[in-house]
Amino acid sequence: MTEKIFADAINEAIAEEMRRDPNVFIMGEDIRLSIYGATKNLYKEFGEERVLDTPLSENGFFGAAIGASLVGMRPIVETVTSFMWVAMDQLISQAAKMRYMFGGQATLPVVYRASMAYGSGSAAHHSDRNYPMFMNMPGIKIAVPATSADAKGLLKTAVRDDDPVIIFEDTNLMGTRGDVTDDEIPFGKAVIIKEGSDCTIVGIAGSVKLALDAANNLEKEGISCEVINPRTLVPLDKQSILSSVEKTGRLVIADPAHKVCSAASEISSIVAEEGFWFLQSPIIKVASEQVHIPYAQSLEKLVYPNVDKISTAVKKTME
Amino acid sequence: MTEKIFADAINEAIAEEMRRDPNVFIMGEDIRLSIYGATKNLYKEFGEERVLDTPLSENGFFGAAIGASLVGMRPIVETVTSFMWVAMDQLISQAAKMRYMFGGQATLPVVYRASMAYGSGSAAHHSDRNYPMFMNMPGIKIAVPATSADAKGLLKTAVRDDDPVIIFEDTNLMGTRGDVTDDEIPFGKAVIIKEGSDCTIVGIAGSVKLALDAANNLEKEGISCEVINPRTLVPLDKQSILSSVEKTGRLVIADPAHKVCSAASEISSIVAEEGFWFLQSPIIKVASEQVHIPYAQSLEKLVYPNVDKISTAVKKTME
Amino acid sequence: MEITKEIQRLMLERMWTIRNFEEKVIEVHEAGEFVGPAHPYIGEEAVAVGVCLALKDSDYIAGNHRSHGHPLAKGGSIKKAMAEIYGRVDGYCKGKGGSMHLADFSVGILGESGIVGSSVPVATGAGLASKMRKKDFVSVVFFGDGASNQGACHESMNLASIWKLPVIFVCENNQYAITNSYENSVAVDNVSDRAVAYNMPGILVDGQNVEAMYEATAEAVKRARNGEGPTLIEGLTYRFEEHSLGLGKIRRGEYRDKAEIDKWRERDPLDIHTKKLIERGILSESDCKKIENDSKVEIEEAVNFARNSEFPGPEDLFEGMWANPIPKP
Amino acid sequence: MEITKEIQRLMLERMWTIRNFEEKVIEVHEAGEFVGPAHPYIGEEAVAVGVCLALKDSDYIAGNHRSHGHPLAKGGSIKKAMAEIYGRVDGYCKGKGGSMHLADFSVGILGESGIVGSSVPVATGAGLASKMRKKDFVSVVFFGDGASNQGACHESMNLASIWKLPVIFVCENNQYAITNSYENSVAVDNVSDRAVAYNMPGILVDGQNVEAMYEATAEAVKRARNGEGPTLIEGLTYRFEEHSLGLGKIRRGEYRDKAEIDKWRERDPLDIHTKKLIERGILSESDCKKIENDSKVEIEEAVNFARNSEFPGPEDLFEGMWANPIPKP
Ligand SMILES: Cc1ncc(C[n+]2csc(CCOP(=O)(O)OP(=O)(O)O)c2C)c(N)n1
Ligand SMILES: Cc1ncc(C[n+]2csc(CCOP(=O)(O)OP(=O)(O)O)c2C)c(N)n1
Ligand SMILES: [Mg+2]
Ligand SMILES: [Mg+2]
Repeated sequence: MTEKIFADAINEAIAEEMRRDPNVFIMGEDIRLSIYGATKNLYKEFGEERVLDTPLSENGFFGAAIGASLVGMRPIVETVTSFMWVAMDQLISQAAKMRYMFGGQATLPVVYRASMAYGSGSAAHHSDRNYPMFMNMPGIKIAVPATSADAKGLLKTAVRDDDPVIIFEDTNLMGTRGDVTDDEIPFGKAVIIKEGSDCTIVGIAGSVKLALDAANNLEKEGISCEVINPRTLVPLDKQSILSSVEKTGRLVIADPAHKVCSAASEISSIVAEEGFWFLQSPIIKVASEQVHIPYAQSLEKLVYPNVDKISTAVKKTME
Repeated sequence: MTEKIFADAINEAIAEEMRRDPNVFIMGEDIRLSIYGATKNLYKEFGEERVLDTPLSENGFFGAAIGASLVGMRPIVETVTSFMWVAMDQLISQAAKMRYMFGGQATLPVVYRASMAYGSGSAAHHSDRNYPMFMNMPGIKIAVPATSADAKGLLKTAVRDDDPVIIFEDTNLMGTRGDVTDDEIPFGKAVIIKEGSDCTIVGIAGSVKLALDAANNLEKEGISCEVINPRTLVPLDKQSILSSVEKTGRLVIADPAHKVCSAASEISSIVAEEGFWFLQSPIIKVASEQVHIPYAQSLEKLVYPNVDKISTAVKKTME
Repeated sequence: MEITKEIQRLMLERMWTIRNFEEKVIEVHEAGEFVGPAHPYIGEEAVAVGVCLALKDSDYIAGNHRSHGHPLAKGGSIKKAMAEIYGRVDGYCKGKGGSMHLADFSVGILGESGIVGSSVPVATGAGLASKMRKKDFVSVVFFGDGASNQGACHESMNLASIWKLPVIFVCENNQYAITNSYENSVAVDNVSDRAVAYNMPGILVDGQNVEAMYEATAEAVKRARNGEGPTLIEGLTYRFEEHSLGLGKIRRGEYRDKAEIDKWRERDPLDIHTKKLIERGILSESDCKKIENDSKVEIEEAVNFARNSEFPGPEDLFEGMWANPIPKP
Repeated sequence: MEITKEIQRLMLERMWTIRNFEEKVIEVHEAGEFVGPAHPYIGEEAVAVGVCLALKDSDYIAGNHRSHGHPLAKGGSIKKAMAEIYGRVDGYCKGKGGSMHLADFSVGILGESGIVGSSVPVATGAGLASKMRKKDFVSVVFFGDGASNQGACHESMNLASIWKLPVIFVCENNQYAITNSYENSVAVDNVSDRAVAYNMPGILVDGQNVEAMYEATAEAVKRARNGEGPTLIEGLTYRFEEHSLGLGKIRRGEYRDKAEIDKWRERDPLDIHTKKLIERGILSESDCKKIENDSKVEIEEAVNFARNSEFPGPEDLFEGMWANPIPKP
């Protein structure tokens, strides 16, 4: 167990996987000089053949990664959520659909690392938190690391998994610290990061920490929250969430995505169907306002879940 | 009031709007010869300047429609849901985001008509029902006509609306008949197509008819269902749904989209939050299985909502 | 370039396989034996056959919605192709894919894509893997004149060129994208003229001449295996039938002159090649007839195989979704 | 081509506006006066200014993330530009857009796009509207060498060509996309060489020479207004600063030689043009100095305007989302 900042945990996972398996390589824009911070020193260690700086052709190189994965490579692609729009065809028509469409013949061990750079004035074009869209379309596994340990362990699992995976990396976490281990973290296993009895809070990516902070504050007011980090959204460990709600009877979901058709919507709908009889009060979604991300900090801060909004929601479930 | 088949209702709306306003034009692939059935005779009446057959460059021409709409035109773009993936950047980065990003300066009266051709062996690449993804991203209005009247009236409203609109046209309805009027149908007003007292069924697009059939069958068994056609998903008339659930205490949502992060998920989550105290039993989603659309008819028919699945769900809410 | 007699003969065989396969598909579709779209390759056989016979089994191909010719030319199983179109468990894709998604990974067929242009980046990536793994396989992608206007083609050709990948871009220019003509949609005289924009050779070939297609491909393959990078080959061809089954009845003739169709039908790739083989004394007329007939028998067997194969059942629905399965949501 | 003295002078003025604007933005960013990325246009001023001065107010432009030069060159309000970067209500976009999304529709600026390549189809569509409405306005889009590898450019150039749209594609080739060099990413010697693939003129211009940019644009504008279709103009240029503010401190020099930077700094577009004006006797040295200083005063006023403008408040959050508003979900 060593303490690492989130970005370095990612870096370490990539380096370890590249050392372990010569078929693993990484491609993306400006990764040799690591302008997004997680690919430091890889070029030095692995050279130009395994660390590819790509032209600005996301549809082209996202697809090239798919093709390479089909015939034996295990590519890691670095990108930003907002650059996925230009490459949606390769992500959806090929990465997500190909295996099934070909009756299971195709195996595509490709990993996309997409950073979600919201919260610091990047405005509407650079602040997407678009994992709910990929949840809607079957075929891609989705990881949402919330800690350094998640960042490292989920990435290692992703590289070894034979299915396409997108890891949504919350840049608000990039500088946070936490213990990491060398182990893979299994997909589809949520982790209860704080136990409690009054209300369950499911947090997603950067909202896990907000949920924990809210829970810690509420504890002082005598409200006991259980905080769950699902770690992956596909597969989603719905059992852990249902069991927690069975215990607490209440549910708040904190999700940085836009609130309509969000991960929060999905989790709410699962509990409204399968955990209905456990519920003692309405399920509350604390997700981003249904508006684009404004540039001005005075506005941007109003959009996302925060500790206050989560605490208020929990209290509302207790009324 | 005249009876029209769905495809002709669309055709009539386009022609009427093009006659009314010289800035309305239509573009798409193979529309002059109307291979998808809804653009018959337009070329003859309006000529090559207003009926544009485009190359296979969806990102290019979807974007060109946006640009044209910015400077005074009102384009109608014909496409198929599955061809939207290659054009997602223009739909999301430009159509959805532009107005807000530019502080309200941009006005984009562009309409995309996207046909959802599922259910007849088109397989994974040609069967998308992807409106939930566009619900997640603010900025585009979304219509889901369920009858000939909807098809005509919602399209007329869309053309006159100053915001971008996507109309998801369910090809399973193309040959169905129904009365149409000359009136626009307002966005954000659901219609109760059958009143009932035991359970509310919200249907979407082609599932409205399935919901109605289920309700009619259930009536014979003494179960009284209220069937709601929301007509638009953005804006969504949540008040009509909540009022209905207040009356019935039960809710089933029939949605042809993939069930995770579906429109059904969203509606369920709204009711679980805002209508919780009305509910007497779990909310059930009857949506498509979380699998790609298989080619074989023996498999494909298992995927979507159908009358049986809806009836079973309603009965389950009554247990 | 010397083309062996064996290959000259194989060219005819494979072209007959495709021709007869397609005729049969049209026939059984009309009889309602399967549901779903299918896009006949009749008239264009020389393109896929010329290209694929210049490849090794270890080379890869990927294609598009006009999808039967490519795998059959590459040597994929005829029976499995037919069974797939019938939506049966013994199809290439166990009935999950259908006509537009034929794929036989066992002989290097990375699959056909229903979304136009979408397999171009994928094939480019197979070329990237070849280079990275220091293998000598090449990767070929077939796409239409319509597809050439997709951004995916542009991006992929540029990538293949800067990275000098062993990729061959084969544009099957049949001069129409459904009802839209080449002139109405492509801004340049020949698709192959676009190769200069990517600093790669662009070769315009008579797509009705299977040997010309073979030679151009063999040359491109040599360059590719030598590490000299990609090539764009344009086969100028014509589809003799309508764009797709079903559409035929509605649209026949409304966007193509009868005269134009007739002119092209006179340039039937099978006739052209048959004539050469006979002239050269490689095969007799009756040898050729036998090839045609043997192929018909084989296709008949394939149809019977398909008809006798099972439909997939409910237990198959989720099969093949995941390599490392996850619980059903 | 004769360029009037007035325009020659205006060229210098606009270039100084941009230069001083950018210097100020760097200064106040370092002082922490605003949060968010910004991409300085220093070194490339001649491109936007040469292009925009060849346009009328009724012509449209669209641009990219390197976004301050285009609107300032087109005559957009300097104060509103600065206020937008400060995230204030008096900005072009009321603080919603910020540096990467400057847009002033009142003077034909359809907006800058943070997504690389994404405004190219949009500008093409403005050209389509010009043709459809039989107006004589032209539409110009600025994009980088990096952007030229986006599929959107390919598709748009093809569309503009087949439809003969009055669109001018201006590639600002500053030879890098962040840290990735032109050689590593574009397969052809010059971006303008790609014009042949779309059957349109492709003109390579010295992007440090504002008059050359003006002339090439004027020529393209003439063609466009005459219904002769689009032109691709490549301005060969260089950014003197780092890719974006913030990034500067980390990456300076690691991918570009100092020698290369120095060589290009010697070709400062403002110096080049100033020298010409003095040589031609159009302006004296002190006239030029005055232009520089007046511009500094104007920028100072703009900063004060921005500083004194309000931040948007909670009531503004949903403003501007919809033209025909809908209830909050
Ligand atoms: C992205 C996309 N757009 C549109 C279609 C519908 N479509 C299928 S085939 C086709 C024409 C393709 O033309 P071309 O590439 O020349 O191939 P051809 O059919 O002529 O062999 C079209 C428009 C599609 N499948 N995918
Ligand atoms: C689609 C997309 N991919 C990546 C980026 C990140 N990015 C922003 S600017 C840039 C470089 C652009 O290079 P170029 O087009 O040459 O313009 P320049 O910055 O040199 O003016 C990159 C990679 C982006 N904004 N959009
Ligand atoms: Mg074609
Ligand atoms: Mg550049």
